Amino acid sequence: MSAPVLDVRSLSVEFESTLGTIHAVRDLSFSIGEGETLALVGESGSGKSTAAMALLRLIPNPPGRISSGAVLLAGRDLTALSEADLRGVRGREMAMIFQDPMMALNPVYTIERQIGEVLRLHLGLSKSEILAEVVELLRLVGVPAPEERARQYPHNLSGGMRQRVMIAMALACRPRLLIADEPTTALDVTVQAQVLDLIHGLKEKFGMAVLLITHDLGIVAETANRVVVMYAGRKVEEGTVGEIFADPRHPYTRGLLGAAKWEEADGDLLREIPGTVPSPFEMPSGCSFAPRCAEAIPLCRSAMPELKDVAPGRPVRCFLAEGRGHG
Amino acid sequence: MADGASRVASAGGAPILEVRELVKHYPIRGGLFSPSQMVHALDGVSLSVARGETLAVVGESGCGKSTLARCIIRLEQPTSGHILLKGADITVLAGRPLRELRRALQIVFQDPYASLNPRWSIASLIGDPMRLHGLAARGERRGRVASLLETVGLGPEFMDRYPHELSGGQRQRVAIARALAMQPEVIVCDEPVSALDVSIQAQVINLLKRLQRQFGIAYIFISHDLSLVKHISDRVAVMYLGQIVELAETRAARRRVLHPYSQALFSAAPVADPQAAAARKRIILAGDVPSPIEPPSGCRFHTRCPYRQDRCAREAPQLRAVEDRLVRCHFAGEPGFPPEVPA
Amino acid sequence: MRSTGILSLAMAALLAGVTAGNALAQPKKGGTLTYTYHPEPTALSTIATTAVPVALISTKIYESLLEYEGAGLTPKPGLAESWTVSPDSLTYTFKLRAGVKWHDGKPFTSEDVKFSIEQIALNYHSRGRTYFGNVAAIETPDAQTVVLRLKAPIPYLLRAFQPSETPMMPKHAFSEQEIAEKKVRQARIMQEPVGTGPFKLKEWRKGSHIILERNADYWKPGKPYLDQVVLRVMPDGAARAIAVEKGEVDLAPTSALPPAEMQRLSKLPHLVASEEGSEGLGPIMWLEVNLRDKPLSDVKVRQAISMAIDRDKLVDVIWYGNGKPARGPIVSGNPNHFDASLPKFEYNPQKAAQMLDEAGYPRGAGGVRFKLTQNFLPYGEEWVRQAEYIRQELGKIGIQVETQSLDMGGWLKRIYTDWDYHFTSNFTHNYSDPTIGVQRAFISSNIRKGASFSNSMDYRNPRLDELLLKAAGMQDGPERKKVWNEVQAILRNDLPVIFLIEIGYTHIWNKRVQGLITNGISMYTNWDSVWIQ
Amino acid sequence: MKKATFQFVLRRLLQVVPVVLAIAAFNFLLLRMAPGDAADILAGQMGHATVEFTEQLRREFGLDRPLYQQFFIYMGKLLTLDLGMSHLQQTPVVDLIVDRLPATLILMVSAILLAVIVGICIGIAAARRQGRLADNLISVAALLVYATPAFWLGLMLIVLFSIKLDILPSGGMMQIGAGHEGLAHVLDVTWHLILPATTLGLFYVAIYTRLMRASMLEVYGLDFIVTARAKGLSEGVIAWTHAMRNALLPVVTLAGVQIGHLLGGSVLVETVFGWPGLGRLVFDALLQRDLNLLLGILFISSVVVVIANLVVDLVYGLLDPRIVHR
Amino acid sequence: MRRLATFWLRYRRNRGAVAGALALAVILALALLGPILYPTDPFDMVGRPFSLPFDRFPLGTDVAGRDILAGILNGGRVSLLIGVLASLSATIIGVALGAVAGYYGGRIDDLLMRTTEFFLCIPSFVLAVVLVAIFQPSVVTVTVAIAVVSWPSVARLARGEFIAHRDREYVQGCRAIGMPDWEIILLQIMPNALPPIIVVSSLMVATAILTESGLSFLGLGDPNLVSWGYMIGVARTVLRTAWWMAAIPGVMILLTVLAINLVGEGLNDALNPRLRKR
Repeated sequence: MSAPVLDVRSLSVEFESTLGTIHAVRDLSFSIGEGETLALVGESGSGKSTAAMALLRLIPNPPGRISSGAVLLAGRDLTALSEADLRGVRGREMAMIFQDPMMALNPVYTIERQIGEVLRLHLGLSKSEILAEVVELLRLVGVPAPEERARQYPHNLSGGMRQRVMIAMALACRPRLLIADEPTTALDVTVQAQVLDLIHGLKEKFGMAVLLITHDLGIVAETANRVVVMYAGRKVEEGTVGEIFADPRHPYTRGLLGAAKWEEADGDLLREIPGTVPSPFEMPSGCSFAPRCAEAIPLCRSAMPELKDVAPGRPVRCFLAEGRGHG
Repeated sequence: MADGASRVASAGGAPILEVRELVKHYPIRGGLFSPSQMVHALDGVSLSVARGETLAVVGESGCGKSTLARCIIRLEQPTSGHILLKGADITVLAGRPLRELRRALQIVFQDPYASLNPRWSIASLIGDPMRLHGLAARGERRGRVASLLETVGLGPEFMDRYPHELSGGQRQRVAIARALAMQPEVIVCDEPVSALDVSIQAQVINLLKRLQRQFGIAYIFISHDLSLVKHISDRVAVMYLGQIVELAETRAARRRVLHPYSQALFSAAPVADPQAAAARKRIILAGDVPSPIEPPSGCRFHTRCPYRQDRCAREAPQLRAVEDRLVRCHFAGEPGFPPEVPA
Repeated sequence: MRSTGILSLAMAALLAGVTAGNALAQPKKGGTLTYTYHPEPTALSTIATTAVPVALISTKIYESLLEYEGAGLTPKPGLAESWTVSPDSLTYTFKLRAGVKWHDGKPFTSEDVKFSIEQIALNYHSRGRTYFGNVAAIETPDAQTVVLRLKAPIPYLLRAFQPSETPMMPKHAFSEQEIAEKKVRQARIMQEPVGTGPFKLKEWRKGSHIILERNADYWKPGKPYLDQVVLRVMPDGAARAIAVEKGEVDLAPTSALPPAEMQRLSKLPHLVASEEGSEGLGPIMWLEVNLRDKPLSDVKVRQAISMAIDRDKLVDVIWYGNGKPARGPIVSGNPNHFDASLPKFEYNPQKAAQMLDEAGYPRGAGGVRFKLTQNFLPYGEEWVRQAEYIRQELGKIGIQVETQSLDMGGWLKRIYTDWDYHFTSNFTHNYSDPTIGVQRAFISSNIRKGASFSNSMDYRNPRLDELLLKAAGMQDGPERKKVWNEVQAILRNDLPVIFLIEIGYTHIWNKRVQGLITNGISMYTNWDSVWIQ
Repeated sequence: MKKATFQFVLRRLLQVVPVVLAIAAFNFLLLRMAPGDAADILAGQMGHATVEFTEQLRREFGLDRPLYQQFFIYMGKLLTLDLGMSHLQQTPVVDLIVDRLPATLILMVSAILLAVIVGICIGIAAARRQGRLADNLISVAALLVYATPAFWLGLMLIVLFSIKLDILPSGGMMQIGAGHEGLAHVLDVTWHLILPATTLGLFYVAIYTRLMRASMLEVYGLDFIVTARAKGLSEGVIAWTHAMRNALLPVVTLAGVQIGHLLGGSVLVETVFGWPGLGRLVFDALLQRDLNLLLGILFISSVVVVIANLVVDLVYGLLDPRIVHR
Repeated sequence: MRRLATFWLRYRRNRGAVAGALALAVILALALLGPILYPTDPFDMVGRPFSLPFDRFPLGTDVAGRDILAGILNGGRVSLLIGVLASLSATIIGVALGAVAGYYGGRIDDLLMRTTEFFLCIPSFVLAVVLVAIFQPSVVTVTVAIAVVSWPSVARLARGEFIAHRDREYVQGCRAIGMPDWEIILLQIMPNALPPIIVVSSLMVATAILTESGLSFLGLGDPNLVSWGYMIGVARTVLRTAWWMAAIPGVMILLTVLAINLVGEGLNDALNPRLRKR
């Protein structure tokens, strides 16, 4: 594998609040290569979306800040860039699409203007070039009648079309990395399939790296190459899709998979993870998953396990992970 | 009519709740110069559910499944059609009889953050139904609330808390306890877990299943999550643009579906298994769901159907028995239809 | 000074004082005189209304037969060159000036005079009947001669020809129909005035200003001196004061400024303040008392109330020294009719309380003898202050007063139509003769519902009625004065109203304005001799 | 689109007719409850007037008829847009209003423009510096201005700028008698407009500053701002295009509601500055019981409010493409 | 109790609001206790007019030689009374009508909307002036007039809130358990709809005080009572001679209105559920 497109090293993000500091992301490292899709999986509050926002330095400051770590995009550390230089990266080398395409598009501007903005800013295209390029981009993402759609406003479009527009906007400068934050959660199943298909096809076509953020293991199974599982701000397990689904090593991953595979529990009760995600203000001592973990040993409640490779490229944050293969 | 199909159509045994040809149209107010329009939310939906049974209603947003739920528990007045509870027509009830009816028919909403009034304590939220229906004297009420909380897996210590102090899963348990307080025979579950975290969903689904076994409650389970539906339901109704397009036993539907829309829907649902995902072929439908204001002529699915014929645009298919189920398609039941692998 | 009736010396002295250091200044032609008053006039002729703002401006446009000198308003020639009065005082012959032209160029004739009296003054002017009710006939033997034949003597007839009271209107400007249907008020001339005066209308921007410009064809050669007279409408008193102070406005006539501001402005070096020049109006203020019910029907109670009010303090504090305590119904500035021997009203709250005890109104719970409702004339701040002061003072002698605020419409209705009040402040003008300004308020025949500024008190005194009617038919002189003296004595004793103060009309002007004060109605003269330095 | 807008305007106007007529009827009946009438006042103004004289006036004004007759006569005339004659001035009410309306409109429009433009700019500036010193200062200043009675402020401004500094006129709408024409006239009026428009506008500047700030902060919390940032747009561009246009919507809505308030506020400001507008006329007409004039002004002002609201709606439609005028 | 405590926790975060509450408390205390502690009658001519503050009288005397401090203390009572009563009545009327219209919609709603449109079309201050002038100025008419011109905005707000809430799931849930409408309106929606209404009506107190002062400025105040607006009205004509005379009550109004606004903002922060989620 050549040098990764994105290399995140020990990234930590904090938020100040009146009740204390929230460590939303702690010591997160991962990398994505060209043409690869990495899925960042976790429940709400796991820090996956915060991590994605931190990559583009879009964490509102105050109250949030990147407290440590580095984000290397093609070898360049984004955390060290000036705000102006950073703007040259955003939208050009690294683009992002969001969960709710209705909210993510400005309701008062036309599609053409919103996509065109990127083209003018980063590529310096002229007015007529912009229109042609916008139409081309819309065609690329499968928007029917692109000339007409370009002149319309977001509210004229359906949810799926809007997400296609978002993708077109993200792809306008052929970025090296596309961050897709829950890109299909707000869409219907049949449309979700269309959009995932589209992202996959475009990734192949342009050789982008894709960071897919999702809570849906079904989507992970269908689209990702590698998976990073997060819990309470930390990475708890990483591996290829095959490894994670076939051989989950962390009890949380196992719990998630169990809860997701409805069909395997035909007629019976599902395997459930008891309890709830801990509040960021009341993090348990020791392993943050310990209170919900059926297999926890006393050590789990007193010390936080480190990530340990159980196999090459297979780090797991669990005292019991080793020696437990294929359980 | 095939034997299996008749069983599917009218639920096993005597239905506790029956819906006949339910229609709901919403007017959209027109202007002075523009005619008013109608949203066809429901167009002739019929189904039934038996004691202790779970009937799932699936479909994408805008298919009318939530309207169906609200019509059934009489939060909205259907335009036409009938709703029968234990054989009695409850479509036109009002006032006291309607309130009596409420006891038997309850609902659990999708969003546990929105479905509990943040101003009241858990005890009064769960105690309200008892108070309103005189189910427990004032003195007994707290005891009853405590035991209901126990039933849904929460301790009595929750009684004096407020909804905002609870997690999503806990709130949904409270919502279920509130419905249970009426000792209902049918609960309409409107996407009860879709707002919850994955790890919590299983808890709530398990709770619902346990309660069903314990009290013999019938569920009408509205959802867009096909894998969940396949897991929990006994029968499944697939809706598209205000109509049921396929109604089958879940067991049978898991094997195969006959309507092209059901087929696309089921194939589009992601499966949490990379190998299976890689192996299977997905049908990716073109376009979006058409507007329910002006539904397509003929078969409502024809604009997106990969197998459409000229006839589909002209002639509206009826819901008819095909093999062991009901299907609304001209060609269902023909040999090799729908094809296993799309063209 | 004013009581001498000899004007010229007094006037010269006054002018000298005003133009100190510049005593020999010659009148200069040109310039604009800007004055401010509020409210804005509703018309440009006093036949529609005689309200102060209207009279202030219309008198520059319209003239009457005579002009006047001095505080006592000694008649002198105006549009009438000369006049004669028959020995029996029943025939007045006026010789009109030749060559006088209306603003539209048509000649002014005796027909216009006859028309102005018969059709306009008698029909439309609110005092027309008082002035000319006893006129039997008006003859116009030729274009320059007018003869008035009377049924009975009119003692004040020669003072009736003031421009605000009997303005000469051009007959030709009215259509037959307007006259016949009594639609004079809607006539075009009401908005586009045509007079004989030294100024004519140039521009009227409603709500903002009125500009009068010099009448080039004015009949007095070389006059007027001013090019323009401008009225600036400024609704806020403080803003008016500021404009005067800044010199944006040259003149604030007839107490156009808040009294407190007048006191301050009068001390500024570039401004002059004077109460002179309004003697012909004779403003007087009193508490009008409803005599229909107890306890106010009891004269002792009224006398006690009168004694409880410190008029000096009232003048001093509420009116900022603007005016003087009243001594009776006739203002002390009226040289012809005022009884100068009258003492000031006594202020003695202890005695007042004692009188109430004697009258049978002992103090009750909380020291309250009885309760009264007070109204006040809605003319502005000071009237409210005064009401507040009176409430406090009467409270001290055990009369609990509640003040009720009404606007002009409500006040007029309540006082003069409903007679539904206990007491209220009121303010009237004596005008040039008590028969015009005093008689109306006290004569019992004027107890009529709906008649404003009439005898609302229900005061009936046959002796007084007799005296008033007698005075109305006499020529001015010592005999008539004796009658008025008795009237004043009766009213001072009966107190059908509680005379408070003679409010001075204070005019404030910039020192560059010259020749403003000329007689007892200085602001209602045509200002043809006013000039700007 | 054009046609739709036209239809929208037409429909709105038609809808408003009954409201405006109802207002006229309400006003008529309300004002007739006031004791005294124009004849009383006029007679009173003349000093002593006889009963006959007052009755004659009343006949002339048509005030002697039964109330219901007066009402139907008035409403009937109103339908033909005839506002009748002013009792006191004996001039058609329409003429009087036409004389005064422009002044009020100039004052109101400049005040609201001032308020909207300045308020929006300051509001945006504050929102971009949320929590910092500049934001706090702006917020405090806005609150202070918001709490200041307008008439009091007007007087203080006169004291400062007109008396102490002597750089602005203390009142009036133009230099009287100067006879300026064309541009000179416009400049003259502008010169006189500064203080009254500021007095009337400052309060609304405070309102719009606060509202715009809050609205901007709300918009800043929306996802499309994150999208804009992710595209690489600068904060300035985001604030003045993406955020502002959306944040304007509630501000514009408020502007519509405020028109009526503004008219009310102009009563006080016109009083203080001697501005020859409708605001003061309404008060004088009320005190003089000039019924027709008063009704006419109230009628016109409700029409002004209605039209202003319509304009606001149209502006809203321009700002927000989601609004479909149906 | 606990909810009160959490409310206070949230409220306390806004320092301006705390300052405003303190200031308001002081003003209220002065208005309530002041006339008892400083019993001079505000209408008594106790000295020469225009005496300077801190000379013989703490705040000097007014145009008629009356003690300004006595006026400030007594006037606060009237201003606040009018402000609070007018806002309270406007709120009660507005909420009642808005709630019914918003909850039921349909004809009732149409009627209310037409009515509020009606009021929006009449400049509110002008209407207040007309009402007070016609029915004679007194505390009651001023209060009623202010309430009459204020309720429509509350009604609109309440209606909006009720429309926003009536189809929420918790309301539907209440209907589903057979709760009668009045109980849903009063006990379920009302507590949730009230916070923005409380905020608006607290701000309305400030507006009402300003309106009262505007009316007094035009000479339409109760002549028997001293209010701050009345005091400005008294002093406005002598602004040049004695600016402090208008400034003192002006500053009192400003402070009170400011304090109320700060409290209103604090309430907004503490009660607004939208902000709370963040």
